[in-house]
Amino acid sequence: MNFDFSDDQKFLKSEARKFLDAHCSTATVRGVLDNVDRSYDEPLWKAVAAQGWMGTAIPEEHGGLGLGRMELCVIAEELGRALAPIPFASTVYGLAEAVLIAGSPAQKSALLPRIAAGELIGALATSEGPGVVSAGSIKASVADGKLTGEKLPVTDGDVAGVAVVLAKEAGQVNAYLVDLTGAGVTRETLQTLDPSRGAARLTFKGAAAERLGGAGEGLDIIEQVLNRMAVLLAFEQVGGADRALEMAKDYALNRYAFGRPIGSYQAIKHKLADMYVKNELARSNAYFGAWALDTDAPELPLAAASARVSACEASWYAAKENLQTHGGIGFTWEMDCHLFYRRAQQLGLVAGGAKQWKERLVTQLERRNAA
Amino acid sequence: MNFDFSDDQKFLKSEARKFLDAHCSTATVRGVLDNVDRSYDEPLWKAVAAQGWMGTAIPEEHGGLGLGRMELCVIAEELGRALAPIPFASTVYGLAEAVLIAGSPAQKSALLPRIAAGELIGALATSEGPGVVSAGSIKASVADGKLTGEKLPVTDGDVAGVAVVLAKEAGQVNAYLVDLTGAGVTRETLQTLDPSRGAARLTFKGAAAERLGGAGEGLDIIEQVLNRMAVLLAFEQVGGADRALEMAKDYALNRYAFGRPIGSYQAIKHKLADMYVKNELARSNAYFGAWALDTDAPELPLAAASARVSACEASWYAAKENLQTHGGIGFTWEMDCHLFYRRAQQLGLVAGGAKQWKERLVTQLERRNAA
Amino acid sequence: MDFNDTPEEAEYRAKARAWLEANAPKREDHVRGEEPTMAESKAWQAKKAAAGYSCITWPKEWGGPGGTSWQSQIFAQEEAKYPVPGNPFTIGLGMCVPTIMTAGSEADKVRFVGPALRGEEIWCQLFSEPSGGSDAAAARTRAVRAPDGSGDWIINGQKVWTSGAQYSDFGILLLRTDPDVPKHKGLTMFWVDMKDPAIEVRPIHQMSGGSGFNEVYFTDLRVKDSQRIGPVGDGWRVSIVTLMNERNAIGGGSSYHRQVMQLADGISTLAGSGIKDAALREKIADWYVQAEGLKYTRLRTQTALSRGQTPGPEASIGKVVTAPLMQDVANTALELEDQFGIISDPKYAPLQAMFQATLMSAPGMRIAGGTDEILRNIIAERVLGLPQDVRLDKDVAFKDIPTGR
Amino acid sequence: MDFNDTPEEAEYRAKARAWLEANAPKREDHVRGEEPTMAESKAWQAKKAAAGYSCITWPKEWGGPGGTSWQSQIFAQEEAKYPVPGNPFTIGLGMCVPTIMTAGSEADKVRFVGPALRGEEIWCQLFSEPSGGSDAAAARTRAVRAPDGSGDWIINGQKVWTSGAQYSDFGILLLRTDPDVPKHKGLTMFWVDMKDPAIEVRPIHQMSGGSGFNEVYFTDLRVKDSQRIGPVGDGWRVSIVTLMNERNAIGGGSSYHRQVMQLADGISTLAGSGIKDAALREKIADWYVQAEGLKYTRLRTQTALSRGQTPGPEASIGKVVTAPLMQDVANTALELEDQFGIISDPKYAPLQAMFQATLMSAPGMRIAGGTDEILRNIIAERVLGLPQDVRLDKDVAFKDIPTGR
Repeated sequence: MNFDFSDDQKFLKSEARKFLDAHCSTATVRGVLDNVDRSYDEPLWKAVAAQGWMGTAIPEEHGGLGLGRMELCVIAEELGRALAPIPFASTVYGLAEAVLIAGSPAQKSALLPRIAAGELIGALATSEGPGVVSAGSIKASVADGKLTGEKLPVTDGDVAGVAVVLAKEAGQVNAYLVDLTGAGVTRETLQTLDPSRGAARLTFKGAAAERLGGAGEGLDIIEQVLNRMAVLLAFEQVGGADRALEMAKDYALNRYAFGRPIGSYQAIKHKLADMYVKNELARSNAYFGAWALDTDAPELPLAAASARVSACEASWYAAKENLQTHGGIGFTWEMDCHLFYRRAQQLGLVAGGAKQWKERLVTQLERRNAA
Repeated sequence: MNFDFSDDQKFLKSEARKFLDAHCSTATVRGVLDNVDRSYDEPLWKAVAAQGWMGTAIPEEHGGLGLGRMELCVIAEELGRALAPIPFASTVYGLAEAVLIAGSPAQKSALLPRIAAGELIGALATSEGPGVVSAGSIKASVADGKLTGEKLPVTDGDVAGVAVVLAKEAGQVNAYLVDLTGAGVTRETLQTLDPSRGAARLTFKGAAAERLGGAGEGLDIIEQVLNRMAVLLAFEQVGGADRALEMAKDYALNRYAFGRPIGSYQAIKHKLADMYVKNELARSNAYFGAWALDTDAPELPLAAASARVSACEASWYAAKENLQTHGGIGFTWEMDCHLFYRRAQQLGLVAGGAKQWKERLVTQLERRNAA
Repeated sequence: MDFNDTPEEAEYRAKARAWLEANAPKREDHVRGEEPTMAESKAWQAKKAAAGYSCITWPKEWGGPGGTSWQSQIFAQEEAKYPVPGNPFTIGLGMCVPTIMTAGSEADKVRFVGPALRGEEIWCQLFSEPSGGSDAAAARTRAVRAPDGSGDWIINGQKVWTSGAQYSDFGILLLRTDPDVPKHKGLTMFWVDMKDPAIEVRPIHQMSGGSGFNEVYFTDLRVKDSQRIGPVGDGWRVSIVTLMNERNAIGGGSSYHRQVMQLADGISTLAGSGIKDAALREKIADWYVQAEGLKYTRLRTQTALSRGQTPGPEASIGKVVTAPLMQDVANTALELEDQFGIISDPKYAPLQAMFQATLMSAPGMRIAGGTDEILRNIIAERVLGLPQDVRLDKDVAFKDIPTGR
Repeated sequence: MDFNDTPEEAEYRAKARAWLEANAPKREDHVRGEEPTMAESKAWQAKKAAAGYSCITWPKEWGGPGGTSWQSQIFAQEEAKYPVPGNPFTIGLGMCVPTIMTAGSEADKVRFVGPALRGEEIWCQLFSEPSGGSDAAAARTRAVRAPDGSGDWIINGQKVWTSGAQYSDFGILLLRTDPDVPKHKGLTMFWVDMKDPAIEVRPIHQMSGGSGFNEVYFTDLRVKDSQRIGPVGDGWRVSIVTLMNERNAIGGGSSYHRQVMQLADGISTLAGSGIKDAALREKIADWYVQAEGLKYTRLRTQTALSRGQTPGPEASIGKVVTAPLMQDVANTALELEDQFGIISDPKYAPLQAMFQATLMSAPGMRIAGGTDEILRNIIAERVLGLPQDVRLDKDVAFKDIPTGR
């Protein structure tokens, strides 16, 4: 029994931390946030690719490093901590995992090496409107290999080369691989709560679509992808939440009111203690998720839901109460608090909100209790 | 426009306070709590009757004082504050209101004067098991004027002379008046969370039952009674919550830790501030309920639900955090904190829990939005 | 207890309605999307003042109609039904001018009250400073006597979070006149001409994108001693008047339940229709009773005022309830929108992205005019009579108080 | 990260299982409703000690088997599957005896460690006092030297909240030996014989009906100077050892989701089946992730221990999460039961009234072993390094500290 990362994994983590400290300051994040024409930081993306991170969990035969998903979790935590403004999640937890789960040998050979090399950005295009994605919410359709419809928001859809798109064909929901640079695809960049990450509205008019996985398996494939994403995003969320707590703590130690540090007042002390508790719980739940993900354990759906629910709670609380701890200055554009506040919402919604994951969690509990 | 009690009503309130200070200390409450053979304090009940309080809202023609229900709210707040261990709610907000709503002239003449005189204790017998009372939950049945079935918990059912009982006859849910001292009625005193108030399990085997109101009107009559009760109980809850806050404040001012009053620590200060805020909101919602009740306004169902939801929240928070403020001593039998903790649960459940009232509230909002 | 107007109130309401119908702008007057201008605001204020609908409770000697607080409330209810232009006068009429009326010189009262009432001059309030935070008494902006013996004062320093500084004519200013005595004792209040070139106003870029607040810099600003409000060293006492008005003025208590229900009606959750979701319904009920509770609490305050009583401290609970509630409402609404919640473009986001906008403004509400934490302290101390926090800065010369910088 | 046993762990588990199967009582041995006796507890402890299953991590020199923390964990997991008798030894073996092992005399170590390990002698801990509350260092129970020059001490005063005082053989006792120096400096630790007639134990009647705690009165209790644990005036430092063990020992993290789901399955709400109610389901998810989070946090601690590292402060979060959570679970379950929730008779209340019992015990959990508020302070100060609360009692002679009484 052993419930911690290995020494190698910890070394990877400390190297990732050093790398991102050097290449991804909050100035890097603001470079995307403040510039409507930029959806991600391209130099950072290339530098990350040079580290080989996109290929962490991609098998060596497809150009990856062939490490486990535990290693990907370690990297995810550091990316979340750095608020990295790059399409890593969409590409690596989204497109790559979808192809690994359901891709044909040809699809794997075509896409995975390009992802591992950092040459291909991916996206998941499932949502068409407010509310949960389900068979009923999908209007996009495919006929004769041509896709018609609209998807929004598609995170990183404005810069992705290939998207996994849910659409209907012959009454069934399928997943399709769509080349977004091809004919019949129109992209409109969307204004979102977190402009340091890109998102688009995609309109398809007869775009070429190649099925991923079997007929009628679309929702199931996406559910499997989301379970994996939930764990990896939980690490990003925990990374960000920990850094928000550090910010709040530093400010509380150095900011004085009424002649003493605001961190000496119980209102602030207990707020930060609560933040710490939520972060620790989220971290522990994420660790269990990492184990379930890495070993492809049958517990994965429950572990993923637990990791996500716990991480969403910690991430949102840390982001909003870090800002509150800063007082007026925290509400200014110049102070970094809002970067964490925005990202907490982005991460909390991109793989579906905590509300739907709570429902999934209890459904899993019911199944387990019935078994 | 005028949103406060009148001077007369305030005078009534201060008189009620004085009376209960003199006749209902927490020693009185403990006299019932500590004695399994006592379900209420009979001397207090008689003294309250001598004040005429049971007849406050009963018309003069039936032996009451014929005042408004606003006056009853004023008295309710003081009874709640004093944790009065008497069957006032069951009798006055329950039985009397049911008879006023649906009773025939004969039923009114038979029962209301006895209630006003304090000679008759009433009870509402609706529940048969865990969960919300509905047409589906009622198994008790009446045939040929004879009631068969079981009801529990029936608050004050161990001492009541007459109960309003929901039962089915010919597939319809009706309300019945049942003489609990008559043949075919067995009572078993129940062990409950608040032994300062009595409750019973009633078993009916061919007990005489007289219909109250029209056929099929049972649930509607009870709903009307519950709307009235909700407002009146909200005043009891606010009275208790205010006193719990006063207890907590007094203790926080006088108890020292680490060389200063615990009330000088923000953890306690902010807890008590939150208590105050919840109590004020509950009071304001109760006032609106009082107006709606007194004027029989069409807003009553919504106002009653608001008053109850707000009062349940305030009452529970004040009860539990008053105890917490007291620390270890608050957890002892000798300290009065648990009396409020117990009563908060009793009042919070006796007319149905906050959960069902939230559902009712939103249903009313939907109706209003649709109108 | 009576929710209906008394005959007198009904008469007042009818008159107010008739006047508004004759004088207020109508919906159709507005070109969609066009923001009302400052000139429109001033004109509307002047019209109201002339008709006795500005500062309704002010006595006649100050140019008010000497009305009751219910009349003020009734007019506000009726005015809210019209698309009247924005009101940049609130801070001046609610805080600055009352401060002058209470503590200013006779000459100042005569000079300033009338023009403010008629909307001719706009005021701002300059108390907060970057290093002060929740502690308004920690002002470090200095005023020293001019060396020429004129009695004039020279002002240097910086204020922050000043609403409306960019368009204000005058401001009231809390200054450190003596750093060698304890914090609360070395402050003095002044009024200043905001158009003086020694004053520089810089907008603050908020995280929500807006910039309603400013930083204000003073570089050798020279003011007359006659611009002093109250005695030298008495500034803290004077400022209490202003701040009490602020905390009562902010607050509110919006009820978003209707919009949330509208949103939920068209949205699916995993379990079915959003509006039928019990988790959401329970939250709606919780929000509703808080908003309603605040509404009726205000009416209780109003009643106390109308009876000539000092309102109870219940007036202070508005903001501490509303601000976190709005943040929770917004977050819940976005969770319901699920992935779509991230979209803040009003073209696509439900209800013109109102919940996304609320999410970004709510953090400011939890801070401006007293943080959640400070407001709880105020309730605990002023309402419940609990002890103040331990103060290490009480009997220390201001210059010797630790600042951590 | 690996949830499976290593081969060594698997071997240890198999042996423990075999031993337990051969030695532990079985379900069928128990007559329903019969409480295990103290004699049974002592016998079971002796059996475990003889087989090397008591105090598994203690080194051989103290009579332990010198095992690893995982072995300890594995044995506890396996033992929990059997209806073993209650364990009145936790406080002695977890707190009192480790205190003696750390700070006691060699003679005391030899005298006490073995019998405690074998369950022959039971210990209690006497720190809290009525006036002290959360402040264990505020002890006023006095120890003064006997006037006869023997070096003995005479003890007078009262302790409170002492678990197991009624059946304990010995106790460790924190006493005020010098009221003229600051609070933390005038304390000294002793062990005492709880059977001494100068000690009176009175059970505390709790609001939940139980009385697991006691008040303990000392009237001219005379003890030898050799019963002192550590130097005179060093009692606070010694007590830290004890208290750290207490805060790690309490905690837990029960997961009630299964029982709530069982309850909800059979209950109707206004909107339908309780188990399908989204409001309840979201709460179940919230509770579940907190309980699971604590479980895995403990495993992280265990891993750190097994690697010879000092466990992180995550060990301190158990109780601050669990106690309010249990109160909320109980209250929610009762609300779901609606009117019926008031019934606490196990004959009628669902699940033998477990939620009613939890409701009545939860307030005690939020207080015992450090209140919610004190635990947050501890996390803020010891884990996050935030400043201590302002202390007015620091450099003041104990007798001069304000007490408000």
